[in-house]
Parts: sequence; structure tokens; C-alpha cells
Amino acid sequence: MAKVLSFGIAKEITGGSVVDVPFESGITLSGLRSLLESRYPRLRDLKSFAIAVNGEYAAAEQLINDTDEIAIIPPVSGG
Amino acid sequence: MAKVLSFGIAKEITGGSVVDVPFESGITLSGLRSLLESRYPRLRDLKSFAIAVNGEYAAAEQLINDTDEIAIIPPVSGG
Amino acid sequence: MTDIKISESPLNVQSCIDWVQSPESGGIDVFLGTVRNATKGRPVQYLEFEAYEPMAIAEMKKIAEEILAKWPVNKILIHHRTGKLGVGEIPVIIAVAAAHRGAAFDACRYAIDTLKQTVPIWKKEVFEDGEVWVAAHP
Amino acid sequence: MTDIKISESPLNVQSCIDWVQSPESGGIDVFLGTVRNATKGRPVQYLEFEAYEPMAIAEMKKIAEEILAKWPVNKILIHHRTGKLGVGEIPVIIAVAAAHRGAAFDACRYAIDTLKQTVPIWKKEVFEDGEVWVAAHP
Repeated sequence: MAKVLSFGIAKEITGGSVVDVPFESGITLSGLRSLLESRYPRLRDLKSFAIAVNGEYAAAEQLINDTDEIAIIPPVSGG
Repeated sequence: MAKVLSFGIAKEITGGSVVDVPFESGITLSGLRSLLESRYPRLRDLKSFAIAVNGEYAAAEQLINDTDEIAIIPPVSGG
Repeated sequence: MTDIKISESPLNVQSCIDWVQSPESGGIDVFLGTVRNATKGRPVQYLEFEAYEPMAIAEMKKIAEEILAKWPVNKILIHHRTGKLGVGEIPVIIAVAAAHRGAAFDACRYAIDTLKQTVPIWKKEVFEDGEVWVAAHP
Repeated sequence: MTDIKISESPLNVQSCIDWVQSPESGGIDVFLGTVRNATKGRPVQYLEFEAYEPMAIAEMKKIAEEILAKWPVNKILIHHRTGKLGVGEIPVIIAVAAAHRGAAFDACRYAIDTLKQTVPIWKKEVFEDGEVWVAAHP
């Protein structure tokens, strides 16, 4: 179980700026991505989304612990 | 005879911001250029210089009257 | 030197310019984003900006560091606003001072182009009859 | 719309930006020239700018008109100072507002590059031990 931050459109899809998502520590980022997509299918409608781990864009093979700060990053649009 | 304006380094070369230069109306710009260069030889030391007629850069073949506003334009360096 | 900030309060252009100026600089390029009154002809009422703040600050710092490594510039400032912004307000100011203008222009443009690609900030356009998270959907 | 001016008084950045801003614009690029403290390592005391004013105004207007013909920009401002300017002072401000930032950057850079080639304004650098008309000699 970990807390997942979400922002922008992702916040509307997950239903809150912080949601609890159950997973086992040691999952890969791509494993977590699939898990999030099945839990929140509307994430698949986005142009794309990234996952940040501890405030950094993370690579697909990176291993995630449930103590990490995880954030769903939908397409950014600052400026 | 016409009044010739000069600016920047050209003002130092001709000795004033307005100088009288004798020439016949109907001279070409390139004729006037030669005349100015022989009257003020240090103009030849410049990187380049243009001549403006009535506030516009003028072409070599343009004919000049002594009622035109003539200006010696040394290399510009605004900004 | 870099000055990176996210703020809910209006950005002050003059104080940003004052900060980047220095006796070693001969040119400053400043980019201001401003809220337009319409998107594809549809009147915009206001924008709402949201940031994942610590990460956004970190990503903006990365942009500034990259620029310092890549171009001979003296100072870089990137300020971004969050919250509701009406038409004409300024969501972002980027100011770059350099000895020579070419580097200032190149770096400033790189900064805003990269910010729009990497910095976790999102904007929602609010219209009379609905709202849209910009760039969210294909 | 264009705002072209030559002035002996200090230029005011904020009022220039206020002038170019409009609800139709999403981006403003501003270039500020600033007086550097040294040229090739030689300390500069001040610069002195001289203009052939009516022609300089006409040439700056030409630049602005060319830009309006060439890029989708809404407003262009070019202000240039004359007289003595100390280190850190601003000889030139160019501000361009456009719906989209690419045109604002391109037009602003074109404006300063072209101004430096065509507008009859001259600067003299004054050092402790002499003075030089910039770019005059090969």
C-alpha cells in the first residue's frame, strides 16, 4: 500500500490529490503503471502520463518501494 | 554647394555636424562619395560609410541636388 | 546565478529584470507568458495553474543548470505562478542576462520550450460553458 | 501596432511592457540592451549615443513594418536612448507581443539584429584613457 499523488486531469481521474494504492514493494515502475491503468482505466485516455518517484521522472525498470513518494504526471502544460 | 550632415566618427573627420560641400546638382551619389573622400581623406580609413539622401540610404547611381539633405553615415553601432 | 520560484502572488516583471541585471551583461532577454482571451476562438474566462511544487522547482533548476553549462550566460531567473489567472495576467517570467545577446536569446527560448515539456505544472482553461486541462487528451 | 521612439531620458521597461500587452497575446519577448562595464577587458566609464534622429526613426519603423508583414505578431515597441549612459543603463528596449511565443522570439531577435545593421545610431565608448567610436574602423 502506498500513497500516490495526482495532479491536473489525473486528480479528477483518481478522485483525489492523494489516493491509496495497494502494491508490493519491489514492483517495477512499468508494473505500477499497469496496476494504475487497471485501477483507473481513464488514465489510458490521456495523451500520455509519466510517473515520478521521489520527485524525479522514473524509468520503466526502476523498482518502487511503498515508502517512495509516487506521483502521476499527466501531460504538463505550464508556461 | 550643399550642407552635409555628419555623425559619430564622421563628425570628427569633417570637423562639424554640418559642413558646406561645394558640388553641382545632378552629380551621382558615387560622384559625391569620391568628392567627399578627396575632401576628407580619413573617410577612407573607416570600415565603410554610406550616404543618406533625404533620410534614406541612397544607391550609387542616384542623382543628387544641392537642395537634398545629405548625410554621411559611418558604420552604425546602436543597440 | 539562478533564481527559481513558484508563487501564488502576481509576478513582478521589474523586480525580475532588476535581479538579472549586472555590470557584466550587455543583453537581457525576457520572456513573459500572458493569459490570452481565447483558445481556438473560444473565449477564455480564466486559467487555473497547479504545480507539483517540489518537483517543479527541481525541474526548473535543472533547466537553469543545463543552460549555465551550455551557454555563456550570467544570470537566469524562472518564476511561475499558480492559482487562478485572468486574461492579461502573467503565468511565467523567464529572464536571462548574458555578455552578448545571442546567448541570452538562445537560452531564454530553450528555457521556456523545455519548461513546457518537463516541468510538472498544469493549466486548466475555464470557458463560460466548461473547462479543459490543456494538452491532457490526444 | 508599433511604438517607435528615440529619447534622451531613461527608458522605462514596465511601461514598455504595459504598452505591448494585449488580451490577444500569449507571449511577449523583450530584449534589453544594457551597458557593460568592460569591452575586451578594458573598463568602460560610460557610453555616448548619437542618432540621426528622423532617419533613425524611419529605419526603426521600417523594421517594425517588415516584422508585421513577416510574422503573426500583435504589437512591436522599439525605444532607443541617446546621450550619456552609465554602466547598467539601458540603451535599447525591444518588446514584441504575439499570440504564440515563436513569432515573438523570432521577431524580437530580428529587430535587434537589423537595428544594429541599419539604424543610424552611433555609440562612443569612453574609457579612462581614451574613447572609441564602436565599429568605425576595420
